[in-house]
Parts: sequence; structure tokens; C-alpha cells
Amino acid sequence: MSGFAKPLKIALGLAVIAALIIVPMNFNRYGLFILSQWAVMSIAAMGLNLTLGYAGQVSLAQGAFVGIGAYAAAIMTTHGWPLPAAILVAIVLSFAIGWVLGYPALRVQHHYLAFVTLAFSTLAFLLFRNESWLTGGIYGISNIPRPHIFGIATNKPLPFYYVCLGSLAIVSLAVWWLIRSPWGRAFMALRENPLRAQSLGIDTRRYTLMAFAIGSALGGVAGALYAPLTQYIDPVPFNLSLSLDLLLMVIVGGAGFYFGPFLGAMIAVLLPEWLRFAEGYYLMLYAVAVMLLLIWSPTGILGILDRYLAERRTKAASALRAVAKSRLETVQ
Amino acid sequence: AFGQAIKLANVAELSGGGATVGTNWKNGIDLAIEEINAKGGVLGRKLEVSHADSQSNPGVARAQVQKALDAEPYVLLGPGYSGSVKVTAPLAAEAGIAQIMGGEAAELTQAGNKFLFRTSFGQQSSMPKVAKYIHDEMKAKTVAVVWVNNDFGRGGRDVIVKELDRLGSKVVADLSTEAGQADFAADVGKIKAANPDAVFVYLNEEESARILKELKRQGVTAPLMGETTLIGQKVIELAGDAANGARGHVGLTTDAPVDLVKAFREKFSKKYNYVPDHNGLKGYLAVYMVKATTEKMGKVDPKKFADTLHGLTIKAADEPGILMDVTFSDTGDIDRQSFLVEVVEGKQVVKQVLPKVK
Amino acid sequence: MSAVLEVTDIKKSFGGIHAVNGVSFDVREGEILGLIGPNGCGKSTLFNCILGQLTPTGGEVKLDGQVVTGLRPSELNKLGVSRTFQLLQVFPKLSVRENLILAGQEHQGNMASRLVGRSDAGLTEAANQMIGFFKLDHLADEPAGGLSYGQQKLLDAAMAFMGGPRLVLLDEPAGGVNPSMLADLKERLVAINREKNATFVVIEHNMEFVMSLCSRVMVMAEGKVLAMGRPDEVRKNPAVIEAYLGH
Amino acid sequence: MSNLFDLLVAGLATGAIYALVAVGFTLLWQTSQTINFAQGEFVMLPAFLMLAAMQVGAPFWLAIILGILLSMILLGLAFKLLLVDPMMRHGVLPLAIATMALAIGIKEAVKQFFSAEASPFPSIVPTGEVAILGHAVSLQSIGVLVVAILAVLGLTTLLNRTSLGHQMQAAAQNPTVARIIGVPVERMILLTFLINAFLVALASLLITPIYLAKFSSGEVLGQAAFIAAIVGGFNQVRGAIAGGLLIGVLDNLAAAYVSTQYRAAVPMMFLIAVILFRPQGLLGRAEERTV
Amino acid sequence: MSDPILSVHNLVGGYGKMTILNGTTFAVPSATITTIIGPNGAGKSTVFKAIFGLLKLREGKISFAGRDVTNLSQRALLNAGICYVPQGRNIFPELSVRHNIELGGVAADKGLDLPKRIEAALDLFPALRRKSAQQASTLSGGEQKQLEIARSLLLEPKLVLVDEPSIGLSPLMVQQTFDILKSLRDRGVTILMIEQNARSALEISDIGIVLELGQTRMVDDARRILNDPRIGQLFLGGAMEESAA
Ligand SMILES: Nc1ncnc2c1ncn2[C@@H]1O[C@H](COP(=O)(O)OP(=O)(O)OP(=O)(O)O)[C@@H](O)[C@H]1O
Ligand SMILES: Nc1ncnc2c1ncn2[C@@H]1O[C@H](COP(=O)(O)OP(=O)(O)OP(=O)(O)O)[C@@H](O)[C@H]1O
Ligand SMILES: [Mg+2]
Ligand SMILES: [Mg+2]
Repeated sequence: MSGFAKPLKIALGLAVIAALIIVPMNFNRYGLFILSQWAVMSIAAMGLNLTLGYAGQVSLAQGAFVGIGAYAAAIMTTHGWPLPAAILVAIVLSFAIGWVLGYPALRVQHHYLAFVTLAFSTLAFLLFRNESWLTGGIYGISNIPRPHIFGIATNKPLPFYYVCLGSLAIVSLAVWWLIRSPWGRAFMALRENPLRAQSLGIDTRRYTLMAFAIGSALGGVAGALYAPLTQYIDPVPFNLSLSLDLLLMVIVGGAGFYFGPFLGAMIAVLLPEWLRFAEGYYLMLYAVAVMLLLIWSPTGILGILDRYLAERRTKAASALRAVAKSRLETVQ
Repeated sequence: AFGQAIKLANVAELSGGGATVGTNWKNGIDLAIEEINAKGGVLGRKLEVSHADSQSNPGVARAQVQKALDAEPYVLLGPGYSGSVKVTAPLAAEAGIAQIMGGEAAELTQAGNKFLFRTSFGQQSSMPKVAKYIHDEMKAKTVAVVWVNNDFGRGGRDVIVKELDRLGSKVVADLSTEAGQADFAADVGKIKAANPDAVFVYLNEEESARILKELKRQGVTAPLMGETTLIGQKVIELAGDAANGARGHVGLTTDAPVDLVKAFREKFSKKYNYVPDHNGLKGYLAVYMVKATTEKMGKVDPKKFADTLHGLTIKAADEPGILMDVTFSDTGDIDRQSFLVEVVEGKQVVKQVLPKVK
Repeated sequence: MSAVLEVTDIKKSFGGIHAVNGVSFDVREGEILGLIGPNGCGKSTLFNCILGQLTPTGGEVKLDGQVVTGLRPSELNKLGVSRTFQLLQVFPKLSVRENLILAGQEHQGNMASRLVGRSDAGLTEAANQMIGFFKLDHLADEPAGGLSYGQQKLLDAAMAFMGGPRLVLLDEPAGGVNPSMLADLKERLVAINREKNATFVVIEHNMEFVMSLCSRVMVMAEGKVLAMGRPDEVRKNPAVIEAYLGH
Repeated sequence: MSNLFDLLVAGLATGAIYALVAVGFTLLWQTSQTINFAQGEFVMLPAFLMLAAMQVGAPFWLAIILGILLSMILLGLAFKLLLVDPMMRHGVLPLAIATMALAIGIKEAVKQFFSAEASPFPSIVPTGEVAILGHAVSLQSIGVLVVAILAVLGLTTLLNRTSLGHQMQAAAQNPTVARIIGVPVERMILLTFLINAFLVALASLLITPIYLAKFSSGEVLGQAAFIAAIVGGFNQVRGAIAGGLLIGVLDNLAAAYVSTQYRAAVPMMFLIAVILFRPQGLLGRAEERTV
Repeated sequence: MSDPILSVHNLVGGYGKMTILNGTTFAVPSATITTIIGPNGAGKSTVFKAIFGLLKLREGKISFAGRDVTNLSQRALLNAGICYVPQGRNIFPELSVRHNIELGGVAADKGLDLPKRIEAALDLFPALRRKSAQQASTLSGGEQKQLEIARSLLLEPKLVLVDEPSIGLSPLMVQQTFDILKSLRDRGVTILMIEQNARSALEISDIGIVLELGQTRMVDDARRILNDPRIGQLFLGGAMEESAA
């Protein structure tokens, strides 16, 4: 990056953050709800981006982890536990289950792995639905309370939006830290060439399990926020289609790009809402929009940016090559 | 000549698992509004409705209802799925807007919500009638119950099992099935093995048609009892011969021996090219409930709407759009005549008219 | 000199094919052992068995007298054994520098410290030196997948040295590498061998390279050891000429 | 015991349907390394094309021909040109996601332009039943099974025995090299998708009378077929038959002997077991050498 | 020597915005073996890709047998009589060895007796015959290269572009491969080869080309290049030859 780009980037980031804090203050309840949903889905998608985008482990179970987090939070908070405790439990639970789900990834990859996780996601749905003693079964759990944070009630949409946004901020920072640490590089090594990675001392087993567990834990966090957001949960929203939606967010945003999930969640959560003017045709339009986007840039929205940056970089490199001295000439 | 339009908001299952339900409901609403507006509207004002899709997902339903309420509608229509009703009813109540919905789960109107109204019998009022019929008329000592494992099926199953138990009929097979299930061989095999005196079938229309075929294929002879979803016209069309002999309790049916209902069916199929199921009727009624209530108040007053509708009896003679005389209880439940229907040679035949409770 | 690596009666078969059929040999501390043999005689498979990439059907591998058969490749690497691959194996989307940092990072600290420590694990300097040596400077920030064949081959070799290994198994490091670069590479190997007392086993079909580099040469044929000895002895061995060298 | 036989027969009948849909998955994988999440919708759509043709007055036979032709144009040619071409080079995932969106699009379009209701569909196989060992077996199911087996036999022969088939596989496994040695890669890919389109149209014709024509019927069908394909072996067309029949039977046995509430879980657990202990699937071919 | 059958004039192009070829120019006479040498990353393989239409050129012209063939499709180039054996691993991993070889004949003229040529190719590489039913991916590195060479022998080309055939081959196999190339030349086929095994390659070549930084630095008689001390020092690893000798 050239010298002026960095301050520019920081300024842009600050502007976006300020906008996310200030602009929604005069949104109506619906707008705030959708924006909160965006924040929650961004968290879940960030988890999947870690598992899939960075570590290359295809998972069709992220929706199930959102479900696990949501049920953990719903059950605990309706029994009087505070939300932070519930989030903690959601994290631990999804981390542990994600870890176990990672084991198949040690044996199989790619589409096979996708189907193991798909099966898991179906099993999770059946458990949510059939184990009524715990989950309320098909009737679900209603009257999920929203928390008091520092003594402030978040029943109203705006305060709860800030809860979601704050959580998103914390998660974003944690993920940023993670992927720029050597762990992030090791995750990418899993994705790019696990064979070579092994022979360089990278404990591919442990990193694979970690990638699954951490990604799943973020799914759990998202779920634990989703429950108080809708204040009612039943098994249906956590079926396979949520996992597929999250996958769509990651790919459309740009798998393996830090900001991909934010944009992907925007496409998946906000775009259908913008298209609602088309009434009965809105989902059709949405489908077409997603296809066009992928036709335009199969590597996702950020793939376009990446291509642009790569071009700039290679231009510089080829200029270097053009002025490089021939060895034959130097001898002459 | 018209004053400002009266704005209704509809949030329904227009895509996802409940798309058929929601689409029928929406079409019913549109038909009613078209009729009413053609005849001069309500109190001289036109009706307008906005439709929003809940994607059969409670979270989305909540967002859409919020959006609808932010626009301050006169009355909120929908949703149809009980879960979605549960998540949205508190919002409407908080906004003080009446909500006329399609859900049938028993508990919906039992939470003391003063703004929620049904368009059909709740399962708590229909299932006892069915149980009584199975016990008294079919003389069934043993019953097999087949239900679809979603909130609709599960809700009905829970009430009927309790009722049958109370009446002394034994449930010998309690079979859950999946929405969209295609293969009922195993379920029917289990019914056959249990050899019950009667079978209660509580599935969606298409699955009903499939299980009817399979019951016939495996030669199950026990009498079949169900709800509208077992003996509706759609099912008969899809199941053919296999539907013959099936019986059902019908709160609302397009085949009711009522002229107004028949006329409705004509109009609906003419406009949309298919025969509506009971959800089409429910949507249609919901709009006429708005009309009748408003005319009763003599003004468009969202705050007083719910109060007025509680305890209101609407007579078909006064308001033909309501199709049959109906009374609303203080909890928002509905009371109306209903029918016991049997499929005979591909036609619904009314065997019995069950009078209003009160 | 003691044996760093002892391989006893290693066997590997795929279905009915006996790719490696009972191979035993020692590698002495500080030596450079050449491994040659006709195509398909089992050299790469032998490497894969030693390194835990394949599970041998039979036999035993000892490192410093400890049995290491069954250890995973990453565990062996942590014990100081590194390797290169015959077919190109780099991380195509990571830059050349990132490839090299990756190659060294697991040898710095432990897993927890790598999470909180420096993001380059303090390896940028070492990586840059390596880049300089292999003349990849102008490509340091390019994705490795965009390198030419020979450059990727060199990068693969460079990665093997990043962790400061004591035993390196090189599978055809010279293939596709320009002869003058190869001369540099050879010097480098010799230097590391002398200064760090690192041990090498080199599979190569480039006879000049093998004969001038190695202190001993092992010849394989059809999954078995055909000959073992000093380069000049092996070169004159009629069986070796017949099976491998030609003329 | 007779009950068990009934279950097996019913399971095989359902399984045959899964198999017929799964053939397309395995074909696409083997000859283009793509995964089509809209395959269920691909099977749903042709029936509606045929219904539409009949609504404007075409006789059934003509509607079938029109339906197949239209499917090959829409689901074969257009699909290949518009979605597959730009995305294929970028790996499995982008196209998989695009086909997910396509599935939504197809479903919504059918719902919007046709109906949200299920419609009956005429059967080209006589609707009667034959008695096998004293048990009624529907002719329709037999028809589906026969066509599925023929499709697999035909495709296996094509792919494994003919130069055309080898070229199709080569184009999938290494398109650049295939081009270099003169394989008309574009044409091979087009052929793949045309065959798939023909197969789904055929499947639609046979399955819809049993499943009913409904915009949402592709969801269940697509997923079941997917699982069948994996269980049978994703990289071999023949896997579809084994997987389809097995999943069909297993599903029925699970409902009968395990629990109806958890019936969907049994094929899933079986799937997990297969993948973990025989990842290539029952009839699949082991993955290639990696080191 | 006869007229050039292939001439490459002022090629400029690369990958994306990256320029690799900076005006590469050379000509290859008919029925010769011409070897291109140069450091890693010089752009040798890129030249081949450009000739074979796999790389969009920004400038320059390629003519073959008097015809402009710049940016033609691969099939058209094959039909014109050019065949290309790329660097690295270029097999169809999940097809059997035999099917891999058979695919080499896809672009063959009707007149060729393919079954016979396949047998002949398998005769040259006994290892492949032994493993003809195996999946190609299970072959060893060198065997995979043999497979590619065998595959390329099915056609009757006028010009063969072969990129570093010796990588991974045992000395015996290298000899044999070079012998095959020589016999092809003797039958009038033109060979354009890239080799890092430069000494052996130049020994069987008629012409040598030195490529550096995407430009042709020298085109000369192969012997003269082989004996040029500067070239030896820079590109042939002069030092190594001494220590080996
Ligand atoms: N696919 C690619 N994308 C981007 N850059 C590339 C790509 N392939 C090659 N390059 C660049 O082009 C330059 C020339 O590559 P090329 O493969 O032509 O070299 P070469 O002369 O064949 O080298 P070698 O002897 O190592 O095979 C290299 O510097 C490399 O970085
Ligand atoms: N997964 C496998 N399945 C079947 N056969 C295999 C497999 N892996 C290797 N082989 C066979 O084992 C033999 C040895 O292969 P290996 O790669 O070890 O040879 P190599 O000595 O390294 O040859 P090269 O010099 O060509 O690299 C070969 O004949 C190969 O066909
Ligand atoms: Mg090898
Ligand atoms: Mg090259």
C-alpha cells in the first residue's frame, strides 16, 4: 500500500463506524430491526468466513450453530439468567460441538465435508423440533427477554441495536486479530495446500479443529443475539436454508476477505428488503441480482477490489521487470 | 367522491414452507377488497392493502409486521403460521392495532391478548368436536392419529389426543410425518399393524392426498376422519378415488351447502383459476370482518376496533360477505356453524350440520 | 558418525503393487546421501513413508534411535525433519514472502504465543534473506501461484530451510532449475551442511548434481535397494548402468 | 414379514425416484465438476412447461416434446451459457451459490406465473398396479426404476467406453490440457448440460404424476437425491442407483422401526457413516494419489 | 538451413497487466531441433503459451508455414500441424493411463491408424504398458511425464513445442526421449524445445536461443552457444561442469 492509503482507509473506517452509530438514531423500529439482523448475521457469516473463507473447510452447518446459540440463550434467559452468561454458554457449547464436528474434516474434504455438515445440520433441526422438553419443540420459546446492559433496559429497538452493533464490533476486532496472527496464516495454509502445510510443521489437525470450533462459536454468538432480537424462536429458521444463506453471504461478499461477511450479510439481509417494492417479484429479483453479481465477479464483491489491487501491483512489478538489467549485458 | 383510503396491512407466508397457505390468504383478501371497493368501499372510503412476505419465518414476520405497524395501518391481517403470530401479536397489541390472523393453534387466543382475532375455529374448539364424532358416531375404541410435524399439525394432535383420552378412545398409533413427505408406506404400515377402529388424519392437502392413496393401496378399511385438509376439493382432485369415504369436520369449506359460499367459490376460481382452500376463505372473511366492524362503529377508528369486534355477531343477511352468521368471543375466538362432510364419489356431501356453540 | 535416520525393511504396497519392497538404510549425521533409480522405482514413495505422509505397510523408521513410524508429518517436522516435493507444492495465493514466513512460523514459540505474538512471528528478516538468495526479490509480494516452474521449485526448497532443519529430504530439487542457479543451490546445501551440520537425502535424476554433491549414493530399482556406495563406485556399477544410467 | 416386503417395495419405488434425480448430480460432477443446487427445481420445472403447453391447447404428446425441448434450451443451453461459463473456472462454490439463487428464482417464478397450488399431472405410464409375489406394485414406480437404470447404463457406457465420454471427463478434470490436445472443451461442457437437461425433463415427466406438480417439490427431491448421490458415490454415475435405492429403503425402514419423528435422521447418520468410512461412496472410485 | 517454418515477431504480452514478453523475436527453420534456454522466469514457457494461443498478446505476430497464426484456437493450431507438450503435470488424473494416451489422438487426421500408433507409443514406454489400466494419478512423477510424451506421439505434427521434457525423467529416459526427438527431426518434423538440462539439449540441437527477461538475447548455432564461455558461465552452470569432471 502506498503511503497515503492508510490514513485514507482509517478515515473511511471511522466514517462508516460513526454512520452506523449515528444514522440509525432516527430510524423507525423496522429499520432498526433489519439493521440489528444485519449485525447478527454478519457475526455468523464472519464465523463461517473463518472456517470456509480462510481455512477452506466447507461447512453447511453454520445455521445449526446459530440455532444452538439461540436455544442456549432462549432457554437460559427465560429461566432468569443474564444474557452475557447465556452468550458465554453459547460460545462454549458451539465451540465444543464445532470442535467435534471438525473431526470428519480430518478425514474428508470439500463436497464430502459439505455433506457431513449438511447431515449434522438436519440432525440439529430434528433435535430442536423433537426434544420438546428442552426446546419447546415446534411451539418454540416465546417471551425471550432482552437484557439490561449497565442498568439500561434494551427492550426498545435502538438500545438493542447498539447491543448488536457492540457485539459485532467486539467480534470484528477479535477476528481481525486472529487472522493477522500466525494462526490466520496457518488457516490459509490449510485452504491452499494442506499437504505442504503438514510438512512445514503446521499441525493441520489442530488448526482444522480450531477453525471449525472458532467459526462455530461465532455462529453461537450470533444465535445468542438472535433470540433476544426476535424474542421468539422455533426450529424452522435454523434449518438448512439458514446455513445456505450464510454460505451465500460469505461467497457473495468474498470468501477469505475480511470485509466479505459484512457486505455479504448486507446483500442477504438488506437487498431483499430494498427489493420489496416489487411485491410478489422481490425474491425473483433478489435471485437474479445474486446471479448477476456472481457472473460479474465469481469471487464475490471484494474479489473485484482484489482484482483491481492486484492489477496495480503487477503494473508496478512489470515496470521493475522492464528496467531490470540483463545479465548478458552486464558482463559485456 | 371517496375520502382518504383505509389502509390495511397484510403480512403472510408468501414464500417458504407456507407459501400455499399465504397465497390463498392473500388472494382471498384481494378478492374481498376488489368487491368492496367496486361497491363503494367502507363508509364511502376505499380499502387499500399492502402485502408483505414473511418467508414463513418468524424472524422475518416480526420485521415485516414492525414495518407494517410503523406505517400505522387500520388493521393488521395475518400471518397464518402460529409461530409467526406468536412473535408478532405482542407488537400489534403494543401498537394498539387489531390483528386478524389465520393461525389455528389453541394457545394463541389464550394469552389474554385483547387485539388478536381468528378467522376460523381454533383447534381448541374444532378438535373436541372431531373427537366427539370419532367416539360417539364412529364408535371407535381405538384410534390412529397421523399428523404433520409442524405447528399446525402438532397443535391439532395435542388437543385431539387429550380429548380422545378424555372420552375414553385409545390412541393406538401416534404418527408424526414430515411436511412435503412423499412416501407414506411406513406410516400406513404402522396404522395397519395397529388395526384401529378409526384413523384421524391431520396433514396438509397434498400429503393428505398421498396418504389417502397409500391407505387405499395397502387396503386399510378403518374409517378415516380429518379436518378440512383431508376432504377439501383440492385433496379430492389430487387423490381421486382414494378420497372416497373419508370424513371431516369442516369449519369453513368452499363446498358448504350455503349459497353465499358457493358464490364465493365461483368468483374466486374465476379470478385465480383454481379452487381455493380454507385459507382463501379466511383471507376473504378477514376483510369482511373489517368492513362489518367499521360499519358497526360508524367511523374508522383503529383504537376502538378491537373493542367493537369483541362480542360482535355478524349476520350473513346483513353482510353477505361474511358468508355465514358468526360471533366473536371476548378472546377473539370465532363461533359459527360447522359441518361434517363425507366424500362420496368424488363429491363432498354434508352429513351433519353442527350448530353454533352459543 | 552416528546414524540420524535408520530405515529398516520399509514396505509399501498399493493393492497388488509393491511400490517399496523392503528397503533398509542408514543416514549418518552430517552426510549428504543421494537417492537415484529409474522412474517408478519407489523413491518418492519411500520418502512419503519416512515422513509419515503415507503409512508404510511394514517396517520401521528411527530418528536418532527413536522409532518415529506413525508420527504425523507435522510432528516429524517439529523434530527437525523437513522436505521438498517432486510436484510443485506451494501456497499459490499467498505471496512468496508469506509462503516463507509460513514455513518457519510453527518453529517459533507455541500455539498460544503465536496467537498473541507478532503477526510475522519475527520471520520477515529471515524470509527476505531467503528471497534474496534465490533471486526472487522482484517477486516477493507476488502470489506464489504466478511463479514460473523453476521459481516455484526454488521456493519449495527455500521453504524447507526456513525452520532450520537438521535433516532435509529433497525430492528432485534440481528439476527445472537453471544450471547456474543450481550451482548456487548446491553451494548453499554444502554450506548449510558444513556450518549447521544438517543432513540431507536428495532424490535427483541430474547426475552431475548428485555425483558432485553427495558423499554416498543409494540406488533403488523396483522397490528395492540395488546398490549403495561412493558416487564413483555407483557410477561404474554395471547393474546401475543397465537399469538407470544407460550408455 | 409381509409388511417388511411392502416397505421394501415402497422404499425401492421412492428410491428409484431419488436415483433418477441423482443421476444428474453424478453426471455433472463427473463431466464438469460442478454441483447444481437447483437440480430439484430442474426436475420440477419441465412438468410446468408441459402443463403450460397443454393449457394453450397442445395435446399431451406434443406438450412432452415441447417441454423436453424447452428444458434443453433453458436448463441446458441457457444455463450453461449464462451461469456455468463465467463461473466454472472459479471452483465449485460460486456456481453452487449461483445455482442456489437460481433455485429460488425458478421456484418463485413458477409460483408467480403459474400457481402456488399443487396440480395433478398426467402419467405416461399406465397408472395401474401389478402383483408381485402377492403385493401390489405400481407400474409408475416400475417405469421410474427402469428409466433410472437405463439412464445409468447408457451414461456409464458413454463415459467409460467411448472416446466422447473420455473427452467429456477430460474436459472436466483438466480443461486447459484438454484444449491443448484438441478436445473441444466448450462443446463437451455443453453436451454435459444438454444431457442433464434431457434427463431432468424425463425425470420430471415420470416423477410429477407421483409427486404432483408444485413449485416447492424440488426442495425435498433435490436434497434426497443429493444424499443418494453421495452415498452411492459422487464420482461415478452408477452410484446414483445404489444410493437412491438404499436411501429410499432406509428411509422407510427408519420410519417403520426407529421413529417417525426421527426418520430423516437415519439416512443422515448413514450418510455420515458412509462418508467417514468409505468417503468415495459405495460404488464410487477412490480419490486420486495426493503425494 | 531451410526457410523458417515458425517465426515469432516482437511478442509483447503477459498475465493480466504484468508484461512478461518484451518484444520476443526469433525464427525456427524447418526440420531442426531448436532449444530455448534462459534463467528461471525468463518467459520461456510464456512464449510457448503465446504461440499456442493460451495467452492474449498485446502486440506481435506469429506465423507458421507462411500463415498468420496469432491467437488462433488450440484446435485450429493442432489442425495446422502444431502440437504442444507443456511443462509440469498435465494428465487427466482420474482416467486410466490408456485412456489418457488415447485422448492424444482426438485431433488426429482421419488417415492415421490410431490403434497402431497407441501400441507403438506403449512399446516405447514399457512402464506405461504395464500400468495401462491404472488411474493416471497413481503414476510416479517421471511416469506421468512419460505418459505425456507418449500421448503427444499419436499425431503427425509439423512442429512440436516441448517444454522441459527432461524434468523428472531418469537419465535413461532422457536419452530415449531425446532419441525420439532426433528421429522425429530426421523425419522432417520441426522441434522447438525448452530445456534447463541445457548441455544435453544443446548437444542434440541445431539451433540455440537464449531468452532473458522476455527478450531474445541470442540466436545461434547450438554448438557455438554450447561453447560460448559467457553463456556457459551465466546459463549453463559452468562451475558445476568443472567440479563434476
Ligand atoms: N500464471 C501466471 N500468472 C502470473 N504470472 C506468471 C504466471 N506464469 C508465469 N508468470 C510470471 O511470468 C514470468 C515468466 O514465467 P515463465 O513460466 O514463462 O518462465 P520460464 O522462463 O518458463 O521459467 P522456468 O524455467 O522456471 O520454467 C515469471 O516471472 C512468472 O512470475
Ligand atoms: N496411490 C498409488 N496407487 C497405486 N500405485 C501407486 C500409488 N502411488 C504410487 N504408486 C506406484 O508406486 C510406484 C512408485 O512410485 P514413486 O512415485 O515412489 O516412484 P519414484 O521412484 O519417485 O519415480 P520418479 O522418479 O518417476 O519420481 C509407481 O510405480 C507408482 O505407479
Ligand atoms: Mg518421485
Ligand atoms: Mg517454464
